[in-house]
Amino acid sequence: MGSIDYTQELSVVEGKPALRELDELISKPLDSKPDIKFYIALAVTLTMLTIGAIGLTASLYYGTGLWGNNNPVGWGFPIVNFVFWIGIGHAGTLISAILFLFRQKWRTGIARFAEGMTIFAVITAMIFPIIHTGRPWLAAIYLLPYPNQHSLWVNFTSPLLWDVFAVSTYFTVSFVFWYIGLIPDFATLRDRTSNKIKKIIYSVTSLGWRHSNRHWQNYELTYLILAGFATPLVLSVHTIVSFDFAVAILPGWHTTIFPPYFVAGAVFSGFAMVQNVLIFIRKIFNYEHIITMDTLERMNKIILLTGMLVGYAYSMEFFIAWYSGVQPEVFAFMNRAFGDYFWAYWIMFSCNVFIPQLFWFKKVRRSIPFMFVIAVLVNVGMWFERFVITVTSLSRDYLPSSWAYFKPTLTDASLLIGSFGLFFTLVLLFTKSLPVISIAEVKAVVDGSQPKHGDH
Amino acid sequence: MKKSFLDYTLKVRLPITLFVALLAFMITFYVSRPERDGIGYQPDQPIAYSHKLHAGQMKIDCQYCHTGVTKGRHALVPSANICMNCHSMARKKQPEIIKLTKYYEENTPIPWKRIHKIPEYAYFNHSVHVNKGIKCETCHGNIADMEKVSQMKGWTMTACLDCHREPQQFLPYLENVKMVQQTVQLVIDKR
Amino acid sequence: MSNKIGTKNIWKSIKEYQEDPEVLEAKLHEFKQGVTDDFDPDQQSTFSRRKFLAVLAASTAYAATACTNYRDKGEIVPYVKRPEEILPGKPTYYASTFAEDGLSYGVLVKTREGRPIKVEGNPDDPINKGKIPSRVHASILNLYDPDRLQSPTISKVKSSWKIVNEEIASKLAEANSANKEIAVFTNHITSPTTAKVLDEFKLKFPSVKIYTTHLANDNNRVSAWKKCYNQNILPSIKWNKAKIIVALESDFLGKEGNTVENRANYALGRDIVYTKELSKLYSVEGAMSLTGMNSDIRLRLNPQLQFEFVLSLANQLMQLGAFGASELSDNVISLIRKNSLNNFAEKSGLQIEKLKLIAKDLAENKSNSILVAGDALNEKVHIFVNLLNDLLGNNSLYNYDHGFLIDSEISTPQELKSFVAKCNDGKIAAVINLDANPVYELPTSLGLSDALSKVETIISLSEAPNETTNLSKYILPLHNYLEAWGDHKTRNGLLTLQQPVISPLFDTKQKEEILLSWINTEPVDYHKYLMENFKTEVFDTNNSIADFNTYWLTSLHDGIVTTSKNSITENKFDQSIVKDFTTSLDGFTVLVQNNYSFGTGKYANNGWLQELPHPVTKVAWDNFAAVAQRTAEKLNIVNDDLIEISVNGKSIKLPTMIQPGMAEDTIAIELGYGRKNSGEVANEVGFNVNELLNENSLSQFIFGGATITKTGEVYKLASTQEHHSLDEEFVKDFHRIREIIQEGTLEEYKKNPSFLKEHKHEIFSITEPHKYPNEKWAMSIDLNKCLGCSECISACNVENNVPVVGKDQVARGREMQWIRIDRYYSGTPEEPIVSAQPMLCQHCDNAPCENVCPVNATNHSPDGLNQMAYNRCVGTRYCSNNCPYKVRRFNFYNFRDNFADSHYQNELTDLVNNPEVTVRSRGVIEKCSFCIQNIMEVRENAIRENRPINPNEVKTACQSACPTQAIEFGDSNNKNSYVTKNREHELSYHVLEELNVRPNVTYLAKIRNTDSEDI
Amino acid sequence: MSEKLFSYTALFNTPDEIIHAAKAVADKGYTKFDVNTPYPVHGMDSAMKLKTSKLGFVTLFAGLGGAALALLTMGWMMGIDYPNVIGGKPFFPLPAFIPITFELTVLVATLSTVAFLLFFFFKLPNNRHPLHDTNYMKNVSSDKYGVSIEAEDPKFNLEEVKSLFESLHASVIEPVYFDEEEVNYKPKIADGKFLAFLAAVAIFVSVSAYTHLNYLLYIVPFNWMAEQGKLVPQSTNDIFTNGSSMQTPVEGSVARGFIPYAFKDKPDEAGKFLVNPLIPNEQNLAVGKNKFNIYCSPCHGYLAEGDSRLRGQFPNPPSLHSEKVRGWSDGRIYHVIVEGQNVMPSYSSQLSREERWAVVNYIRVLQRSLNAKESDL
Repeated sequence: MGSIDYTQELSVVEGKPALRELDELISKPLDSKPDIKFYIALAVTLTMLTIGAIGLTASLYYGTGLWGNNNPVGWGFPIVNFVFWIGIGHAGTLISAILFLFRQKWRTGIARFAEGMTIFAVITAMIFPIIHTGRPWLAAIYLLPYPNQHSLWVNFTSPLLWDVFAVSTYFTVSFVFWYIGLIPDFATLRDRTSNKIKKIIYSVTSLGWRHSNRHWQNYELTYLILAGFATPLVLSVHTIVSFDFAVAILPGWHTTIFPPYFVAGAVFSGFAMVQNVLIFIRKIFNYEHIITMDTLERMNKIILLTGMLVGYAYSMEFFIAWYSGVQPEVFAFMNRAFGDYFWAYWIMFSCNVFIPQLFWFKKVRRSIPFMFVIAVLVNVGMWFERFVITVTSLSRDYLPSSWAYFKPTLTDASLLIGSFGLFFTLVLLFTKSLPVISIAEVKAVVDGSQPKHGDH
Repeated sequence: MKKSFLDYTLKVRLPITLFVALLAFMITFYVSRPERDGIGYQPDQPIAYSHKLHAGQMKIDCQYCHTGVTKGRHALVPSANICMNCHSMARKKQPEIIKLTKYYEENTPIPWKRIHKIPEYAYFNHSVHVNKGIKCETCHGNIADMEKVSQMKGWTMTACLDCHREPQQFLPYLENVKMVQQTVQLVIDKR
Repeated sequence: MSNKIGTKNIWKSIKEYQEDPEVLEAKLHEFKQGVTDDFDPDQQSTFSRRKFLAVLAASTAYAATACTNYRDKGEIVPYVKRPEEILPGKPTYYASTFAEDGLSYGVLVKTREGRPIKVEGNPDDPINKGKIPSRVHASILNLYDPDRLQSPTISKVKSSWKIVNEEIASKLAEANSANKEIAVFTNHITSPTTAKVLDEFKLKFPSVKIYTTHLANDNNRVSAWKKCYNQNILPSIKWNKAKIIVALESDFLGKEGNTVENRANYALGRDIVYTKELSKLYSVEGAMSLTGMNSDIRLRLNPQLQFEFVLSLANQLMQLGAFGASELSDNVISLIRKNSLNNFAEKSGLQIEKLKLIAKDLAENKSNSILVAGDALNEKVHIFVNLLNDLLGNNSLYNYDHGFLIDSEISTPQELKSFVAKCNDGKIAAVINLDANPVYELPTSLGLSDALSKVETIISLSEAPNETTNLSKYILPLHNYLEAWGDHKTRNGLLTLQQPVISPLFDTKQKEEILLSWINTEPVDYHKYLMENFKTEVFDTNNSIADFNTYWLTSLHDGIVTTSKNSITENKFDQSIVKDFTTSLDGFTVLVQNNYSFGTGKYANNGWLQELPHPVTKVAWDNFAAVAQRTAEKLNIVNDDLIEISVNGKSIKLPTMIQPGMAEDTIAIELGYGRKNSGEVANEVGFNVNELLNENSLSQFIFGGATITKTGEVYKLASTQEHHSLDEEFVKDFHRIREIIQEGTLEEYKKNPSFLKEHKHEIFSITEPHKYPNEKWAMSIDLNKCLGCSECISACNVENNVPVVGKDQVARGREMQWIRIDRYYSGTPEEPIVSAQPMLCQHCDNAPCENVCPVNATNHSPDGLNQMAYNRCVGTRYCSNNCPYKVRRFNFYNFRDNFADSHYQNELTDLVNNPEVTVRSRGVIEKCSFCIQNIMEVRENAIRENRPINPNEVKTACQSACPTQAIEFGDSNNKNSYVTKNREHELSYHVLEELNVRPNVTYLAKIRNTDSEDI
Repeated sequence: MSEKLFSYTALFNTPDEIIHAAKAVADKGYTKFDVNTPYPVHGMDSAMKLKTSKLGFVTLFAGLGGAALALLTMGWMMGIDYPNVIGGKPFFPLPAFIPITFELTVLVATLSTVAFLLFFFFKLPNNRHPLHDTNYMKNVSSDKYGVSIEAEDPKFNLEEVKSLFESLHASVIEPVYFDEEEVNYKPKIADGKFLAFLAAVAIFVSVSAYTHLNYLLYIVPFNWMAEQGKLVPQSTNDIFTNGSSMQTPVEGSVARGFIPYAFKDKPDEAGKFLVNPLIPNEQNLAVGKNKFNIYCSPCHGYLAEGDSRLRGQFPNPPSLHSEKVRGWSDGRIYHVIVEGQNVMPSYSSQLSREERWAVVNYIRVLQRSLNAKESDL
């Protein structure tokens, strides 16, 4: 312990690479042909995606009956997956917006990547609310308040409709945020490339950016404004997703603690996922000095913190249920821990609360294999958290007569696998088509990249 | 490629193209709407029956043939025996009447082409409307002037709602028409 | 053909229509050529032909839509000559009769445009008063069953009536001249005209011998009655007058006798809204029955001990001075003296207090109580019970008004055995199955199917394929009862008439017409034959002032005629017939009964009935061996374990169902399952228990000395309700803790009528509630009257086009019934207290489902209904999640397409759908609509007649079907409605009141007539 | 390279140099100059003497607009345009509107800010800028820091600028020229190819919109439940031989409330035994009049005088005011309605039983009106 001196800001990028070297390094994956490992990885993710596509096609053709959902358990895997992926999406905006507002410079190495993962996770997530409906072909249009020949509007009191707005806003804003950040990098790429077609593409995407400091001024302000908006937005999105449950009257759902609890959980799982992927990226593309061990350690600390927040929420739920004295409420929580789905609950609890405690040890925090396994388990645990909330509460609600046990089917599993396939396919394609690290931002934090006298 | 051309494409041509696409969609949408709503559908009928002659000139009441209109949900196309009330004698030699007689004598129902239809998930009851004094023409147009019947008005849910929301405007001949916006829910998209 | 009615109007047209040779020919094949071929079950290969056709039809429709003008809305085909009684779009009703197993129910068939769409009870029926059991509700599906036999076949090859009749006539003539026996198998013949036809048949062919089979019969009761009183009339019982009812292994509310009548009369004695005097029902039984479920005090007793029990009871009653020894003959006294209640209590392990209470109540309520023995019990028990009733003066509760006619008898085992022997000896020339299914209905051990294989000429007259048609050379398809003429006489002094409501759908014939065509060479019109018989039998004896034609038409119109009654001879009870008998209690006792939904299996090929949950266990699509918890522990078996039950060398395998309240070492099994060759729905559903029955005694339903072995296999039962073990503290008594079920004892209620409301406090809303200025529809359900019989479910299924989903989907918890009967247990697994509660959409004012629907597909109507716009629904299922009552149903598949490879997805079964109700597609939520179509019809009529709506005018399907009038529906804004009255009753409550969703279904708390407080 | 000079540029190697240079250039009073750096260099705003950005106002107003738009739209849709009772909630459930209001505020504010930034503040896309594709741009895009003073600057003087840059120790100093081709590029609005492209787009959009809206949306699965597996009246059906969903009752069957007419071919008995169940009153006379005018008047005339409106196509019936008809009992007239008479057909399928009696009553009134008894006068 004690090797980090907190009184002084550490260099974010290890060593002092020349700026041109950074260009080379970051754009290397874009300029070189993918190697065999990439194709193998892509083959794996595409296979997963195909499995999901087959499951989806079957579900569309035969009906939602192919899933395990039944009468009390109206929502099963698709909604669990939706909440899970939306949660994954939270780390990106958190890193890029909230850490930006807190002036955490260590975010620069991972911000672009995390934002990309946000967008892919949200894309993956957005599929589920649509396909989980009985008539997806209509859901896609009926959920929008457009003037129609029935003169009907949507129901703005439904949390599902709030989701439509929240998730689409979140996607749009994240995307814009991401794109704004990419513009200077596109310009750099444009000026580096000798390929004519790439040149045209980068010209279009960079919109003719010329690194003008008259632009940088407004650009930075916009970035700040966007970060300012993205911060409450990211909190609102999972809050609203939690409203899907909290606004319902079901015992175990109807809980005021859900919004903060969901947000903490989302950050938790998002960080774990980003950390997982970064471990590979920094190795494969030799970014160890940009995505440093310090950065990873900091992420692990956040995982530890949010894990404890989540653990607090779990305990508080129990306390409040007991304190309320409402029998169905007390039962709902007892049932989670000791009912038919106790296994899911204890997987969730141990993966989310107990296992991250290992991060108290610095050695664990700085050990790649350890942190990888822990982060994977965190995501397993967080998936089960959504499962516990959704399925356990539904399977045993008010009337004992309508209770039933939910058993997932192969189709359910295929859609879950497919969602991972889609996400990782997008991630893989992203690493080969766009700079996974913000060139301009990294340059700005390399030692000696800012004036020394520093009049601010 | 010239960079100016690139800029020009991005700044001018792209927006124009998008605008043109939007405009094309809007125009298509509005122009094709009546067709979508069934307005103007005028199929050939197996027997060239003229409402203009019967209802217009001879002033035979609609209910003479459409007997169900005050009694139930369906207005009913007349059974051939109602035609034969008169055409057992009247104009027996006319080719169309010969066709009619043939159907009647062979005991084959006349396969009229359906013009007006609301989807089966919607509920509309003729008798409720007619017994409240609403005239046939309000929805069907002036049938008594039609040689060959065609649909005159769109029968979308919006059309129902329009009248239920502002009955005074659509049913000026009725006194004491109340705002019936709420009752429209009873009618549309239910069951 | 009859031409008396007229020459100038529609009747004449129909006559012309029917006489036109071309039309006649066409009528012979009511289906157009080619259409029927699709449904020929024999031609189905293993690859489902039906599914293929459904897909084909769908793709053709798709292609057709895609290729034609989308504005083409098809054709309108009006009538050529519209009959006066049919106004398209409006229902027309016909009075008719449904008869089965010696019972008949007057029905009103609701037809639309000449097609029957629903069967309702005939309110003019003096016995059933407009109520019918679920199998009659569901019988409409049998008419449109694609598995029906559709044309005559010879050796399974399609033939024509002409050829078939000629061949059979020659065979019969041959047999007749050779004087070889022609065996005719039939079920109970309740029709006097059919009986007359059979008599004629016997006259023509003297070698005819008639065998009557009846699987689950009441022969013990009937023969006991005959022995006791020597009467041919069995009285019904005035349940409503009884203060004390003691049911001995008798399920008179569930499946014995005319349950509809029993339930209605029983409920009259439990009408808490109007009286605080309730009857008290004791049930002493081994199996958990519907009656036991509803009893105030229930005792578990091995059915083999019933005789000892009644003897001990008699002993106690005598001690209490309910009757004197002088009233008894010596043999009876000695029998009674041998037993005492104390000894019996010791032997059976029953609580002596409870036993004494029975005796005390019986003694105190002489001539106001009734003991009733179950069909399964031995004749000797019945005799003794009759004696006890006689001694207690309870015979005043016997209702001889329209008593049951019990003159027909089923064939004896000896007759049947000799038939089998004759078959084996080749002495039988021909076997005619007259709408009977002996191969299935008779004990398998009789060896009938082997015997029949030795008979060359087997002629089966049947509506649907079954085990016997499978062995038959000639298969002659019969009309469904909705296509046929008939008359039925099951009750003294009543004749019910049956008239066809649709022309035959297939190339079928009336069974009497077939017999007559063998008797006479000329075809006979049975309609005319029936009329003639009616004229001589009824009209001529009734001294009516009207002419025959009017009288006949009026009788047909009413569906029911009172006729002269058989006189009843008052006979003294002959006590010498009371005999002792002993039973051994070795091993396990097996109790076999018919099942609740389709009795003995004749109507097993009916998805609605198969899917109707068992009222006690809630299991659908199977029968099972019900055992007590302790017995299961002893045998080391759990639910769904396949066990082998062996009795007298016969054995069957059945899945286990641990049933609270079963007597120890007793196994209850239901008949009617395990059908083979009887259609896609019924085939191989459940297990055939007939293999266990005794070929030496057709009325033995209790078997002692059975052995049980665990096979180690598992067979999954599908149930609509999860089984929560009673002793699992975790979830015990939730229905009471959460006040889903509210109950009290009579004593408590009398002491403090508002005992329910005392701990309640007012619930308020933070916003102003919406106003409903006109009608506001609401329902009330009286749990005192609700017996849990599930007939409402059946009626609702038919009325609201509820699809059949099949066993696998039920097992997944996806059944679609809009109303369900929730059954809750409290107490111990040994002595459970059972509560039943119909649960349907509560139409809450503050409906939680509405808030969460993103597309506004469900919202409130101005008359207070929670309405569902199916076509707006995208199927998020959020509403279902947020419904605290879980009454919303989701179409996970197109269930008509999904079940048994689109068994219900064909043009024929479409005919069963109510045209006024949307046939829901895949992916939408549906739920109870409070029969909005009926509300709209009443509203339409009120507008036409320019009058306000009567608050009690609208009837929902469940309400009209409820035999006990437990359900009331009406306008809660109106003080004059029954609903308002019940809502304001002190026992009224809402389920989950504290959620403040303000349901519009009010329940009346159940009051139990018990002295103990431990309910 | 005889082109027009755009600007003079200088490249520097370190951030400190560029800050210094920017300050120097700004201090010299140049206004049309720019500093290009690969990333935002701290302190450059003040070094360049740039004014504070106004972008924040755009965000503020767009955000407020978004919030107002959301609230007003939702309020109008749920409270005014189509109020529905949903879960017993009021027609303007404000708490339920808050999430969407927030989302739309953020969405509108962000999009407007970015759009304003890129298209109004920066006037992007701008690829034709002369700085592009110069050595200068290649360097500032990667690792160098550059200053460029435009020739258009009022203070611009080639030599002064050069010496300024030299005095600042710029590593590279070079001029940037306008590209003649780019400057002279004149966009053709009415370019034939583009117009053709536009036409193609319009046609494509139009055709696909039409096929979707008017065609594809009418086939499965979109049309589910518009046609259902049930038989509606007057529809065709393949099951039955008559091809219709409607069947006639079986001969001899009696429907509830429809006991067949007992006096078929017995007019006199009908006259004798049939009793009019309706006592004439205002209500049933109104029904009678209505039905008479609908069903009888085409031949009999509105006053039953036999004045047909059928233009002689059908034999005119005799007046109903004749002695004979007046002498008939109600039952006898009823019989004619049921059975017809001579060429008059039966009206039993058009008039219900009660309506027939109402018509009889009305005929009585008509007869009375022309042949009033003295007591009526």
